[in-house]
Amino acid sequence: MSPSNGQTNGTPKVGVYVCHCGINIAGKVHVDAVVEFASKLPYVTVAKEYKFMCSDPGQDIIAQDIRDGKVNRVVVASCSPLMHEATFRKATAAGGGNAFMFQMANIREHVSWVTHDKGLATDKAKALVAAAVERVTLHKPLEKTKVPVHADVLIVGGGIAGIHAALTLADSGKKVYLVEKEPTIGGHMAQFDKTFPTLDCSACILTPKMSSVRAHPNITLWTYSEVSEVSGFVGNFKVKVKRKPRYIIEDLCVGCYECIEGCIYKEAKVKDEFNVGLSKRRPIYIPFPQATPLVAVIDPETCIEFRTHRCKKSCATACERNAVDFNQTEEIKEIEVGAIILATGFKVFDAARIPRYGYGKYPDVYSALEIERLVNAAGPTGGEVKMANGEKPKAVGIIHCVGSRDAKTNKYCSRVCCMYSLKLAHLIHERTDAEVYNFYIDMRTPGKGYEEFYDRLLEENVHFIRGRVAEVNDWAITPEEKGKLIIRCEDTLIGMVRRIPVDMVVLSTGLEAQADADDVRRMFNISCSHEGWFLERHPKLAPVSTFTDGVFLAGACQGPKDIPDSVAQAGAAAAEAMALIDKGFVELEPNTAYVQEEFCSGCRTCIALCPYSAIGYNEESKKASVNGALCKGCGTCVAACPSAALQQNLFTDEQIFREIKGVVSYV
Amino acid sequence: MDKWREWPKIRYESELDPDFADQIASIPGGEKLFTCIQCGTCSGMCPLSPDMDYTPRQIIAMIRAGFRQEVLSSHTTWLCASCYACTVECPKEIKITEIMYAAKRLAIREKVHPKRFPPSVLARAFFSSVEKNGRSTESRVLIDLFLKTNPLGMIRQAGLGMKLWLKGRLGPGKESIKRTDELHRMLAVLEKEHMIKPKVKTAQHGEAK
Amino acid sequence: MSDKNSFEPRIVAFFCNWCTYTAADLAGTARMSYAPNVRVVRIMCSGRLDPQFVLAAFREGADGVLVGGCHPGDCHYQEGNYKALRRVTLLKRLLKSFGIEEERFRLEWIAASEGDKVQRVINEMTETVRKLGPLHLEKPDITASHETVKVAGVSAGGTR
Amino acid sequence: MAYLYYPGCSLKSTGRAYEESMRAVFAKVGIPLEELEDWNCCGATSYMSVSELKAFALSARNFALAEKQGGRDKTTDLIVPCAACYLGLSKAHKYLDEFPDIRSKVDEALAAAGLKYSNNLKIRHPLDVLVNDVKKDRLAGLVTQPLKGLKVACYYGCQIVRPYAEFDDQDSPQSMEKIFRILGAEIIDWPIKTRCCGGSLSGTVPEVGLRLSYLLLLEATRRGADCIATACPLCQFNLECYQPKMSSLYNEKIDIPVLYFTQLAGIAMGLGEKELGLQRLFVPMRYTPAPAASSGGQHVTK
Repeated sequence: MSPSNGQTNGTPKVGVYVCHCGINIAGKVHVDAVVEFASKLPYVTVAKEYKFMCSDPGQDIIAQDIRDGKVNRVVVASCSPLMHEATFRKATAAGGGNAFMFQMANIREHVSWVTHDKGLATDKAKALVAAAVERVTLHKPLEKTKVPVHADVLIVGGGIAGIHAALTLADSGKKVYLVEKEPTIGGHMAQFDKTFPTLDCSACILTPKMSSVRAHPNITLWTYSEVSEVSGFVGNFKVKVKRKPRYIIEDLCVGCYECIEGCIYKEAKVKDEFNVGLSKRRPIYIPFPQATPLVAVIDPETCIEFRTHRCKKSCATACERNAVDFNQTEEIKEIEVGAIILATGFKVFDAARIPRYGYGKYPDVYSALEIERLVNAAGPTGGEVKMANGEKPKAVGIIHCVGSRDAKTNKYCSRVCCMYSLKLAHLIHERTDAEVYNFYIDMRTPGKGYEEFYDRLLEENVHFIRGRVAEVNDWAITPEEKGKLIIRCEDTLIGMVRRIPVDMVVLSTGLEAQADADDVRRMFNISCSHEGWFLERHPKLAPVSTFTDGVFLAGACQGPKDIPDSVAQAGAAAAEAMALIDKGFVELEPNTAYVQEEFCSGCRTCIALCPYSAIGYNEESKKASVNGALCKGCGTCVAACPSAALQQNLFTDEQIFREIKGVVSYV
Repeated sequence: MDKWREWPKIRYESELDPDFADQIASIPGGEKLFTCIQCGTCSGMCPLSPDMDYTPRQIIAMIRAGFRQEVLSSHTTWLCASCYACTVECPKEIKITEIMYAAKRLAIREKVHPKRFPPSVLARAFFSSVEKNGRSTESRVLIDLFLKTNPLGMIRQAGLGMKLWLKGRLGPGKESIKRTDELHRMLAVLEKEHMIKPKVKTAQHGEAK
Repeated sequence: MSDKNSFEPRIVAFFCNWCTYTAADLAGTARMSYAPNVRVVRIMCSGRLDPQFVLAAFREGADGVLVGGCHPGDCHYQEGNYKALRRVTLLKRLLKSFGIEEERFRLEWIAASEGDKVQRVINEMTETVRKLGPLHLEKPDITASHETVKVAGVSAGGTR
Repeated sequence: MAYLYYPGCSLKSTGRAYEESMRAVFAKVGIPLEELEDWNCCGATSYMSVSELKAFALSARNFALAEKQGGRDKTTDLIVPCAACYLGLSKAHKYLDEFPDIRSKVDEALAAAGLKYSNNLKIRHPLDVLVNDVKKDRLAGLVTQPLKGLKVACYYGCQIVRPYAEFDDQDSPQSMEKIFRILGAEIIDWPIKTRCCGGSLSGTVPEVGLRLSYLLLLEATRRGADCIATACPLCQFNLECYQPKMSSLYNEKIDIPVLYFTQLAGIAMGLGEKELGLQRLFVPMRYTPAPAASSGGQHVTK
């Protein structure tokens, strides 16, 4: 369908509205000069300036001029179209015009905010306005197409963010697919002992939510699974989920541990992931007692049967319900969803990357996550903080900013380490009565009740030394240092170097993007920041949206975040998904391609180019034809058409030529 | 010790030099100086910070704040053994060792360095020996150093010198390259060139072109 | 001819909506100051870049043309940027034959998060073109019809 | 493959044994060393404290001479054993590459002497060459008297690994360890092998400089090392020659041989005392290696 036969509203009458944006634009651009310039451009009948065009009165100016018949095409010179294009299209429509008889000139992000010289900025603004005016005279009325939205939601990642988003949506009646790559949901939060600043037990507040997920009739939980393919678009995503074989029939397993007891390995020999390697598990295992689902899993990397095919399979014999199935294979599930929430979380910084802190070299140098397991009553030591030799430490050093605020590893602040270091300082001090030293660069405790928690630690006589630790080693100089780990650092508040002998060192490792973040973002067609965090659509105003409509973000996959923030963001993402679904339809930008049949030679060049198979070939007419519902509006086919028969709405060749002329030939 | 009298711990802005940081930062790659977060990694890594009048971190802070006189006349820069431990571990990639060098050179240029402090004497003795001969003769540089700083010390060191000589580790002769004229022509070209930009307000020193 | 020192080049940029245009917005939000010589025409995808647009820009008086798209593998429309790359490569050859220096036409992959790269590339490009001086077209053929260019193979329709 | 060799001032005087042993060992592994003709001071440390630009010019003269001598048609490898020279030359190499302003001024100076430098040069440390250019098997094949039972503390000091060297890890270098393992020695692990020895401060401000060397020697001794291997003439000098002074200053007997890594390697290869300059040591090496076939070395306890 070609809209080229729509009404053109007779002779173009262009209204140009230049926004001051307070001083954001007016401070760097002579707005009056731009208006004066615009008033002389072809077809311009109205040229005005206003302090804030996006305000109601600002929008009314446009609508009124259209109503008064002064204007039938609108140019607003203000901010980026990604910011307010929708606003001004609405204003244009409100005056009775077609929303697409509108063009924006970006004189804020692309001019006033990036240009030093006011005269040059004004010239550039004029050029952009001229281009918009040139182009808008060729605009034609268009209509958005409405497409119905699928009501189900996919959530990727079963940590606290994914869990909270899933429950919120499920409680509102939406059907949710929750996909988690590990054998259980729970994420990092399940590994923590206490949560700051309230010190409530992490498992106690998390596990009820995990069971609710399992029990919720609206949630389909697929653990040990990964999304393998995503296609479609907002409201209509088609997703393939790969369910890895866990070699246990999930519906039959009741989590009785009989199979694990029955394993041919009488001694656990495999590093236990949940306890970050501080304990061992068997090849058949349940990650932890509250794992959800409480279903065993066999790790084929270490299971004898998979390695030699000669195991007597005592686990299978032990299972009364015959749930062990060595022949299980990978399964692909295909689902359709309207919205997707990514809650894929973070990865802990590998402390071995900073060798001068001795991680991996000295057994009593721990990462923070290891200490979380050590202080946990359900952890490998039953909650006792012990050194490698089994003794209680008398002095413990906690080193902040390991893998954060460092040009060689990660430049950013990981946001949560100061607070969790305080928490661990408290717990270690409480369990061992040891002297605890915190080595920090800056204490960052902004958050409800956080500063108060810092105060509490100060009162508990935990030491705070402002200085980034230079090195940790076993080089003793004085007799007291013998057999200890020595922390060398400048106490910057005193201006002297100190050597502090301790028994145990805790490295407050930062948060990093997941190793596969790049693959994941490609799959979901979203962007990443330099560091690998998923990029939100707008850092302030669209913090859970992405540049791909219908894909939302929750939790630490978007950037380091603590539990309260992750949960809040998960709620926000759920609400955004709900708003999309409850509306029932999406309106698609009418920037689709169309064929002008009279010019089409039937060469079929375009057909192979379309990544969405939106172009068909009519054998009878020997012409190409575009399926508007499939076309996403990239325009690749248009650029390639040898006879210019293909055109793109809102981006026709002529419109772009005029825009080029506009930007170059006036100023 | 009446040391406390020498350190009134207050500085008026009028006593500070607002251009000092810019000047030091004008060395290649020096602009990172401004990103210092005062974490103290440099001082912690430095094997000599216990002996310095200001720790390396403090030197950076003082440069930023414009403590020109204190920095240029400090012993810290001359105690820097140039081991680069600070530089490689700085989380902001500040070239601290190079900043120490810059401060030393500036101090010599402005003649405010600690003149009797042996490391600064050695540097100048070494420098003039190389300028002249293209190589340094270790024995002669050392004799020069002791004559200028601690003539008595030389007697104490004489034993070591003798031992070295006996082991064939100290030649009596003067080391020199053959084509000294070639070298002198080269160095003459750079006589008036400096990498640190001159102080804005006192550009009449005419050190740079 | 204008004095080379006071010459302010005019450069037309075609930025894809999803990566490079967004990155330019980000540069703005972060107030990264850069040369005012580049004027951006937004297209949805660098794959929309018709070689005609580049020729038109030079014809209308641009001294340089910059194209910005998503990094390889990151295209919002899967692989439009690869199509752009093919066209740009061929187009460069054609421009040479028109007497247009290669440096006047540049393709850059700039992701949405790379505001600093927008700043750097625009500053570099402006200085490069400033050094080259104003563009003087030797051959008027650049105004050739749509067909000529397509026949020259630049549109590279069949490139997949 | 031929290498050019830049001795630097120290290897002609206090570090003479370094030159002797390096030449002997490199000849044994089949790497001929050709000394750079009319080389001049590298411009390091002390010189750089007075004028950096001139320091670069000094380095550049060496580069220009090296390229001429090494042949302009190929990249010349310039072997620099002294740590200070290695750093000074590496720094100049990098700065001349990265900072056009410096380069143009230095080029101007070179031109005044009719010289030209065209970036066709690599700065190499002998340690780097021995570990990365010589095959492990070749080295092992040359061992006639394995250093069995000898506990070696490898000491790198600062400027070989920081900040420009790329051949080894800055925090925990392993090149010397690799060599000595091949030579059959036992390695003493210690966390301060890249800590500064005090450099020229041992001479200028002994109360500061000597303490640094003393702490190193004390720790190596405490960890049971029989000797310390170094790769820098100043480190060797500081650690060895001041031992009597330290013993009286800190009231703790310090007595441990400090050798160049090339001397130790030479011992394992069966080279003679004179060839390796062992007679120049202040603290004699008290170790008699056993022939390859036998079970172990004769270790004379102190």
